[in-house]
Amino acid sequence: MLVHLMRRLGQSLLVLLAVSFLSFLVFRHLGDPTVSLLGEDASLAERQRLVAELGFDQPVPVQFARYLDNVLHGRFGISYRVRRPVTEVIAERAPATLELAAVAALVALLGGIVLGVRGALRRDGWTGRLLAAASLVGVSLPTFLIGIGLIYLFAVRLHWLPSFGRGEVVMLGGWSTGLLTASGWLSLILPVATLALFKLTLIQRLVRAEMLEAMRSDYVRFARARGLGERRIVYGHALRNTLIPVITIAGLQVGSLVAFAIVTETVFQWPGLGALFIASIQAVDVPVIAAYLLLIALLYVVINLVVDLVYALADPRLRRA
Amino acid sequence: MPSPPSSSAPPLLRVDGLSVHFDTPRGPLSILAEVGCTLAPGEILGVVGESGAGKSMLGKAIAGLLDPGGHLGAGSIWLRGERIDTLGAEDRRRLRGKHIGMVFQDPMTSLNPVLTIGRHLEETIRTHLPLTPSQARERALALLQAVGIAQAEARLRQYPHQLSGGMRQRVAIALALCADPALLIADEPTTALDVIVQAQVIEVLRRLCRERGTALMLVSHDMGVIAGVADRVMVMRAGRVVESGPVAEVLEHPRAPYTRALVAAIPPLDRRLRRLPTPDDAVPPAPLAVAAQQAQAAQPLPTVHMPAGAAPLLQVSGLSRRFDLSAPWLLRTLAREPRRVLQAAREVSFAIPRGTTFGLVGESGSGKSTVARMIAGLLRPSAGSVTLDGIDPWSGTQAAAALLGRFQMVFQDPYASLNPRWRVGRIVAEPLLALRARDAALDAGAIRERVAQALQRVRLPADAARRYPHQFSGGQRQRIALARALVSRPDFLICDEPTSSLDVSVQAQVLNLMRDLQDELGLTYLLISHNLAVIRQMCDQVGVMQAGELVECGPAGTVLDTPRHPYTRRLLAAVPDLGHGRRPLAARA
Amino acid sequence: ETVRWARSTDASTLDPHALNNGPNHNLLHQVYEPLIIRTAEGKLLPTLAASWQRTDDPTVWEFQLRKGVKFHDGSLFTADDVVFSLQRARAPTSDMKSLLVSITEVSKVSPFVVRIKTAGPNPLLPESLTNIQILSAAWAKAHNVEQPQNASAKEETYATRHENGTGPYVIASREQDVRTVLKLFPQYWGRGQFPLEIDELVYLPIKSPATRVAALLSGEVDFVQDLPIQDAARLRAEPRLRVNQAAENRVIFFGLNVGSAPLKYADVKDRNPLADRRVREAFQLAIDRNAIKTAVMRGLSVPTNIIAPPFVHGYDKAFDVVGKSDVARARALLAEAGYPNGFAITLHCTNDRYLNDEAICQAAAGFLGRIGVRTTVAARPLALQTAAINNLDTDFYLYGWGVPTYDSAYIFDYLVHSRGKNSRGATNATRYSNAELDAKIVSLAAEGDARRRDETIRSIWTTVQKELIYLPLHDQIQTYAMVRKLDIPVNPSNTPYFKLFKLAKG
Amino acid sequence: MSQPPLPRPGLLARWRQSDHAALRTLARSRAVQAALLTLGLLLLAALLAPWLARQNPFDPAALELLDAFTPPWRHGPSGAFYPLGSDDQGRDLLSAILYGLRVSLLVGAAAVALSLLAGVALGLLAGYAGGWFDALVMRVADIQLTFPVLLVALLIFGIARGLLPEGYRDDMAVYVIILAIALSEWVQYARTIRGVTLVEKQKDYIAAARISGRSRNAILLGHLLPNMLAPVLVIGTLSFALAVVAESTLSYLGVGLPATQPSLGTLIRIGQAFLFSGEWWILLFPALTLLALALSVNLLGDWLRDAFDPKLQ
Ligand SMILES: Nc1ncnc2c1ncn2[C@@H]1O[C@H](COP(=O)(O)OP(=O)(O)OP(=O)(O)O)[C@@H](O)[C@H]1O
Ligand SMILES: Nc1ncnc2c1ncn2[C@@H]1O[C@H](COP(=O)(O)OP(=O)(O)OP(=O)(O)O)[C@@H](O)[C@H]1O
Ligand SMILES: [Mg+2]
Ligand SMILES: [Mg+2]
Repeated sequence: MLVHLMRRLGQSLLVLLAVSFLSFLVFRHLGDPTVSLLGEDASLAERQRLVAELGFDQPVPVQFARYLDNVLHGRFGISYRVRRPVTEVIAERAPATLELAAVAALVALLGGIVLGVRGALRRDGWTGRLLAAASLVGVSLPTFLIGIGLIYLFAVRLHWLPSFGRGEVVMLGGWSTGLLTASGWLSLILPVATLALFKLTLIQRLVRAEMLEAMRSDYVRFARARGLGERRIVYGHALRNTLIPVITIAGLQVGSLVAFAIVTETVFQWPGLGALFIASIQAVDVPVIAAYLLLIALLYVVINLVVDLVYALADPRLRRA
Repeated sequence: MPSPPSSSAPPLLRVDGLSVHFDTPRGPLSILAEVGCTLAPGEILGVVGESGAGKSMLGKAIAGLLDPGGHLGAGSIWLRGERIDTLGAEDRRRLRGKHIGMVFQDPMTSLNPVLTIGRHLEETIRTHLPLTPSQARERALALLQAVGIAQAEARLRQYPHQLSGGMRQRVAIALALCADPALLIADEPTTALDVIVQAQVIEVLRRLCRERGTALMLVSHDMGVIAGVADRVMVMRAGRVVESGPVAEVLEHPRAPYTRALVAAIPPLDRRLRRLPTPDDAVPPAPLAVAAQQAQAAQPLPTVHMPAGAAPLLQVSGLSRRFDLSAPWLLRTLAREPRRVLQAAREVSFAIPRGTTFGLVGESGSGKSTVARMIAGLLRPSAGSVTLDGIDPWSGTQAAAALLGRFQMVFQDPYASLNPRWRVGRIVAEPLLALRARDAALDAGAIRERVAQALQRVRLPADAARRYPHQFSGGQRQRIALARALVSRPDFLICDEPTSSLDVSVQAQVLNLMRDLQDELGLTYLLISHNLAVIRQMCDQVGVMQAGELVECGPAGTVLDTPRHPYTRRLLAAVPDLGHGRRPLAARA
Repeated sequence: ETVRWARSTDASTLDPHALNNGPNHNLLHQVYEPLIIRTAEGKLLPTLAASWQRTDDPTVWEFQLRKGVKFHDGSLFTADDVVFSLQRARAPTSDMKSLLVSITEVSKVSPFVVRIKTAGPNPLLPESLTNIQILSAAWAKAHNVEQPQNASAKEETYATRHENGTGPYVIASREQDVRTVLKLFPQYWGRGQFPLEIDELVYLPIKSPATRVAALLSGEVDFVQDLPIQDAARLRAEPRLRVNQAAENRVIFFGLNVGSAPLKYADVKDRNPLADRRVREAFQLAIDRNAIKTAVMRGLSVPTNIIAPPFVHGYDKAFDVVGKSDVARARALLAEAGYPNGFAITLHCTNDRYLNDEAICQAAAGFLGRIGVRTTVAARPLALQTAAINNLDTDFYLYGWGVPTYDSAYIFDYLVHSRGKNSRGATNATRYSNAELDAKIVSLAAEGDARRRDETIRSIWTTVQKELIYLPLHDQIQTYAMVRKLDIPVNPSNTPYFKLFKLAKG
Repeated sequence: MSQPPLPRPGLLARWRQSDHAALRTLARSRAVQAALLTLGLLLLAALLAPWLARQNPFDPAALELLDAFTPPWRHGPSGAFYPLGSDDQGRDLLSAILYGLRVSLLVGAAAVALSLLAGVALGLLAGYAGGWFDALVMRVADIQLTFPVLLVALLIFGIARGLLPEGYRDDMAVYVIILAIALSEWVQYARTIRGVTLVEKQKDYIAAARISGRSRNAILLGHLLPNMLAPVLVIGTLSFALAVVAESTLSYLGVGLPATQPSLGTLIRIGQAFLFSGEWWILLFPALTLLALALSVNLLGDWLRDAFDPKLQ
C-alpha cells in the first residue's frame, strides 16, 4: 500500500514536471513576450532589458529551473491581455469554476450511480430501456447544444431560471461564492445540468455495466444461494464491488469536469477559468495559458491521488493487513 | 431410472421426472430430462458424469437458482414431503440457506472481496435466525471452528483474499451451514484445489454430514472423490440419469455401458496399462464386444528397457530460476521493505533418454511449469544448463536456430493454446512457417501436405483444417495442439498438464494418442501432471517437485510404489482412488 | 431603482485617458465627467464647465467651471483638476492625445476659470472635449497615476481599477468582464437638475449575442445596448419590451494597404496590387453595399460612400453617392491592372465589435470572389484587430470609426494623416502618406476662419475620395432594446447617460 | 427516421439465429438497424455532396447574398429553391449541411485513423515488449490523460495560432483539429490494446508460436493484432462519435473550423445567433444532423461493444 502510494506520488511528480516543461515551452516559445508586453514600437534597449529581466537570454535548463522556481512561488508572470499578475487573475476566476465543477460532480456522481443501479436492476423493464435510451442520447448530445436547449426552454420560454452568469455572489475572504444566495443557486441550475449531464450519463452507463457484471458474479450467486434478501444482495454486495472500478473512472471524469467547464462557461457566460482560458487562447495570452495548463495538471494529479487513496480504502485487497 | 426403494421414513429430498429447458436464440433447449432421485437425511449422494451432463443444473434446479432463461418443465421437487418447485420466489429464497445450503466450485470468487469473513457469516445467520448480533457472532465462531479453521476469532476480521483457497472453501461450507440446513448441495467443491487441500475439504464435508445428519448432494466429475465419500452415486449423461445406486455396487458392477466405460477410463494408480479404455470405444458397440476389447486393451504394459549407456536426449543440470517480486530499489528503500525473491526452481537436474517419458509431479506452484518453460526456451534460467541433443538453446541465436522445430510443447488449456482467430490449418502449419525461411522445399503445397499428415496422425478429419478452434471439443482441440506439435517432426515434446482440463473419458483418448505417437515416431516426452495416475500410466521415470526442488527422482514404478521422500508419500496418500475396496480418506491422510 | 445594462464588451481599464474606444467611454461616462457632454439630440450640454466662450484672442477659449462639485472621495473640484486632467490627456501615453493636438496651453485663471490656448483658432475645441474626463489632481498624485496607463505597459496602475470622478455613479464593485455595480453618488452636484431616477446600475458585459438576447427575454437584464440586428423585429413584437433605433455616428469601412512594399497577406509577392487605384476601384465596384444592407444588415444600415457619417462637419451629400456594383467593370479594371485572374488576399475582420462584422466580411469575400479575388476572412476580437492595425500588421481590414467631435478633422487626424508624424495618424494602417495632405490636415487645427477651414476640409475630402484608400461601407444604425419602463434614446455616439433618463410610470 | 426498409426476410431471419452475437442483435434490434441505415445515408450524402449539393458553400462567390434567410422549402428572391432554407450569407443550408457533414466526417475519420494507428502500435509494442518502453508510453499516456480532448485541442490550436503565420491559419485549421483530436484519443487505444496484449501474450498460443521460432513481428502482426480487432472496432466507433462531437464543440467555441469552411459545429454556432429572431432553421437542421450522426454512431458502438463483450452475453 505504502509502496503503491509512493509510486503514484512519484509518477504524479513526474507528470507535473513534464507538464510544467510543456507549460514552460508554451510560455517561452509561443509568441514574443517582448512584443506582447512592450508593443512593436518599443526600443531595442527596452526590449533587451525585458529579455534580461525575464531571463530569456540564459540557457534553456537555467530558464526552466527559473520557471520552476517561479511556479513554485506562485509567480506566473503577467497576463498580456489584462496586464495583471496571472496568479491574481486566476485566483479571481477559480471559485466560479470550482463551485460549478464541484456541484456538477456531485450531481453526476449521485445521479449516475442511482440511475445506473436502477438501469441494471430493471434491465429489461421499461425503466431500464428508457434509461438506456436516455443515456445514449446523453452521450451523443454535444454539451453546447444541451446548453442552448436549456436556455431556450427554461430561461427564454418559461422564464424560470437565469440564462447567464452566477447571480449574486458573496465574498468569503478571497473566495467569491454563489452558494450563499438564492440567485446564486438558481443561476447554478442550468450550467450544472449542462455540465453534469454528459458525465452523468457516462457514469450511469459505467455503473450499469459494472452492476450487471457484479450481479452475474459468483459471490452474488453464492449470496443468493444463502437466501439473502434481494436488497442486501444489490446494495450490500453488488453495489459495493461495483463502486470500486467506478471510483477510478468517476474520479478521472470529475477531474476533467474543470476542463470541460470551458464549453458550459462559454454558453452560460459563466465567469470562470474556462471562459478565461478561451479568451486567453483567442488573444494568445501565453502566461495565462501556461498557468492554466499547470493548474489543470495539478488538479488532475491531486484528484488521482485522492482516487487512489479512496480506492485503497474501498478495496481491502489493497489495504495492508 | 427409478431411485432405489426408500426406507420407511419419507426421503428428505425427492426429485421426480424433472426436466429443465433453456430459451436460446434457436428456441428451447432441453438440458435435463426426466431426472429423478431421492436423498435420505444424513445420506451422501454423489453425482458424476462428463462435462455438460447437467450435474450443476440439477443442483441449481433444486435450489431454485436457475439462470435467467431457464424453466422447470415437467416433474416435481419435494423437500420433507412438501412440494417446493411450485413455491413463489420469496418462499424459495427463504428455503435457500435455511433448508438447502449450497457450495460452488470456485472458492476464489464465491466470497465477496470487500466484506470480512465475519460480515459474511453474521449476515447470513441473521437473515435466517432470530439472533442478536453477539449471538450471531458466537455462532459464526462456532461454525468456523466446526469446519476446522484455526484462530477462528482472528479470521472473522479478515477479508477473503487473506485466506488460502482451501480455507476459503471451508468458509463457504460454513456459510452454507449457517442455518443448519437439512440438505447441502456441493457442486464440485474441490476441483479448483490441489490434491492435498482437496482431501482436507472432502474430509470436512464428510465429518459434518455425519455429525449433523445433513444430507449431501456432492457433484463431481472425479470418480475417486465420489468413491471415497458417497453412500450412493448417480451417473448422468446428456441431461439424463444413466444409472444410480450404492457406490460400491455401481463402481464394481456397473450396469449401464456408459458407466462401465467411465469407470474403465479412470487410470488406475497401481497398474500401468497398454491402453486406457474410452467411452467412445465402448458405447456404440454391443456390451459384449466392448468387454472383450477392453479386456485385451487393459493388458498390463511391460516396463520399457532403457538402452543403457546411450546419451540422453535432454540433459538438465542445476537449473534454477528466481523471480524478483520486490518493488524497485528506490521505493523499496523508502518503504523499508526487504527484497522479496521467489526461488521458483532450485538446482533441478535430470536427464531424459531418447524415446522415453519423464513425468514431473508436484503440487500447484512447486515449479513444474517453470522448469518446462526454461527447457522450452521461453524463460531464461538464472543458473544451470539445458542441453537438447548436445545443444544448449540458451547459448546463442545460432544454437536456437539449430534447434528450431526439434522440440515442441503442448499446453494445459486447450482453449488458450490455439489462436481463436486462426483456422486450424494455419495453426497446425505455424511451426513450418518459421522453418520455411531455411528450408526451400517448404512451399505452400508441401506445407499443406504436412498439415494433412499431422491431422491424420492425430485422428482428425481432413476437413478440420478449414475450421476454427471453437468448432471443436476440448479433446479435439488438444489433438489439434498435438498436431501442431508434431508437424515439424520434433524429437522431443513437452506436455504441461495436457489433460488436466479434460474429462476422464477424453483424457483417456488423449493419453492413448500420445502413447501411440510415441510408438510410431519414437518421441521423447516430458510430461507434467499433478494427477499421479496419469503419471503412472505414461511415464518411465518420475521426478517429484516441492517448492522448486526436485525432491525425488527415479523410475516410475519405484517412486510411486515405494516412495522415499515424505512429501511424495503425502502426495500419494491424498490421491482419491476408486481403490478397489474402499478405504476411508481420513485413514490415509 | 436598479437597471441592469448589458453590452458585448467591458471597458478594459478605468483609466479615462488610457484608451479611446466606445466600451471604455461608455462606462466611464457614468463615473467621470468631462467639461461638456453631447446629448442624444446632438446638443452640447454643460457638465463640469458651466459655460464657455471664445475670448477676444481667437486662439483662446475660456471655461467657467461649475462650483460645489465633489469628487467621489469628497474633495472639491477646482480648476487645478481641469488643468491637470487636460495635461494628462495630452501625455505621450494617452490615447486621447490626438483629440487635443491643437492645444498648446491650459491655464488656470482663477479657482473656477480655465483658459485653453490652441495653436491656431480652433472653433471646434469644445466638441473635442466631450470625451476628456476630469479626474482629481490630488488623488492622481497620491496614487502615482499622473500619467495615463500605457496601453503597452507591463502592468496595470492604480487607476486601472480605481476611480475618483465627479460623475453621478460610484463604482461599488467591479469584476472585469463579469459585472460592475454602480451606485448613485449621494453628493452628486446634479441632484435636482437631472432625473437621477436610477439609483443602481449593474453593467453586465455579455459577449455572446444570443445570450444577451436571451437574458433580455428572460428578464435578467433591462437594457441591451448592442442588440443583434436580426432580433430587432422579433423584440419589437414583444409587448414587454421597447426597441429604439437611430443612426450612430459611426461608419464602417475597409482599409487597404496602399503602400509600395509587397503585401504580407496576399499571394502576389513582387508588388502590391492594392497600390494600384484600379484594383481598389475594382474592389469598390465588386462589393454590393446595398445587398449587404438588405441581407446582412436587414435594412439597418445606411450605405455610404464616404468615411464620415452625416453628423460630421464637412460631410457633403455630393461625396456620398453610393454607386451600383458592377462586376463586369470591376473585372475589366482588374485585368487592366494586370490581374486578369485576380489574386488571393486575407481580409482581417473583427468578430465582436461592429454590428454583424464577421458576416459583412464574408459577404464581401463573396463579392470579391466574383471578380476573381480569392478572399480569406480572418476574424478575431477587436483587441487583436486594433493591435494589428497599430502594428501595421494587416493589408486589408474592416474597421469602424465614430466621430465624437462631429468634425472631419478628427477623421483626418486618425485615419488620413501619415502615420506617426505630428502625433497624428495613429489608426492609419493604409500606409498612405501625402505630405501636402498632411500639411492641410495640420492646418485645420489652427484655422480660425470657418469658411477657409471648410474649404480645406472639402479639398482634403476630394483627395481622399479620389484616392480610394478606404472603401466605405455603411453607417451603423444602433438598436437599443429595453424593458418598457425605460426609454433610452439611441445616442449617435452610442453612449447612454443614465443620469438623464426618466422611467415610465406604472 | 422513417421505418427502415427491411432486407429480405430470409436474411434477417437467418441472422436472428446466427452464431455471431453481432448479427443476432442486429437482426433483432430495430434501433441498431435504424442507426446503420442513418449512418449509411449520412455517409453517402457526405460522399456525394459535390453532386448532391446545389452550390459549393465554401466558395463565397457562389453564394447569393440576397437570398439570405430564405425559410425552408421556399424560393429566394433570386428564384433559387432552398429546401432547408438559407443562412445569413444566402448559403443553401442543405448544401452547407452536406459539405459540413463531409468536413465533420472527414475530421472524425482522420482523427480516429491517426489515433488508432498510433495507439494500436504503441499499445501493442508497450504490452509486448514491456520494460522501459512500456513505462515510457504509459507515463506519456498518463500525462496525456491529464488533459481532456477539449483542452488538448484548444492548446494545439493555441500553439498553432502562435506559430503559424496568420494567412495559413484557416487552411491549417482542419489539420490542426485532426491532430488535436487524434492526440487526445490515442491513449484510449494504447491503454486498451496494451491491456489486451498483456492478457493475450500470457496465453499459450503465443508461447507455442515462440517455441516454433516465429519472429516477434510475425507474432505481433499475426497473432496479437487480429485479437485486437474487436476492442479496436468498439473504441474506434465510440471515439469516432466523440471526435465528431469534439470537432463540433471546438468549432462552436470559435476555435475550430472557420466560418468560410463550415463544419456542422460551425453551422450551429452561426445558427445560434438566429435562435431568437425566428430563423430557427439555421440552427435546427445542422443540430439535428449532428445529433443523428452522433446518436447513430454511438448506437452502433454500443451494439458492437455488447456483441463483442463475452461478459455481456
Ligand atoms: N444459462 C444457460 N443457458 C443455456 N444453456 C445452459 C446454461 N447453463 C448451462 N447450460 C447448458 O446446460 C448443460 C448442462 O450444464 P451444467 O452446467 O449442468 O453441466 P455440468 O454437468 O455441471 O458440467 P461441468 O462438469 O462442466 O460443470 C450444458 O450443455 C450447458 O451448455
Ligand atoms: N513470471 C513470473 N513472475 C513471478 N513469479 C512467477 C512467474 N512465473 C511463475 N512464478 C511463480 O513461480 C512458482 C512456480 O510456478 P509454476 O508455474 O512453475 O508452478 P507449477 O508447479 O507449474 O504449478 P501449477 O501446478 O499450478 O501449474 C509459483 O509460485 C509462481 O507464482
Ligand atoms: Mg458444473
Ligand atoms: Mg503449471
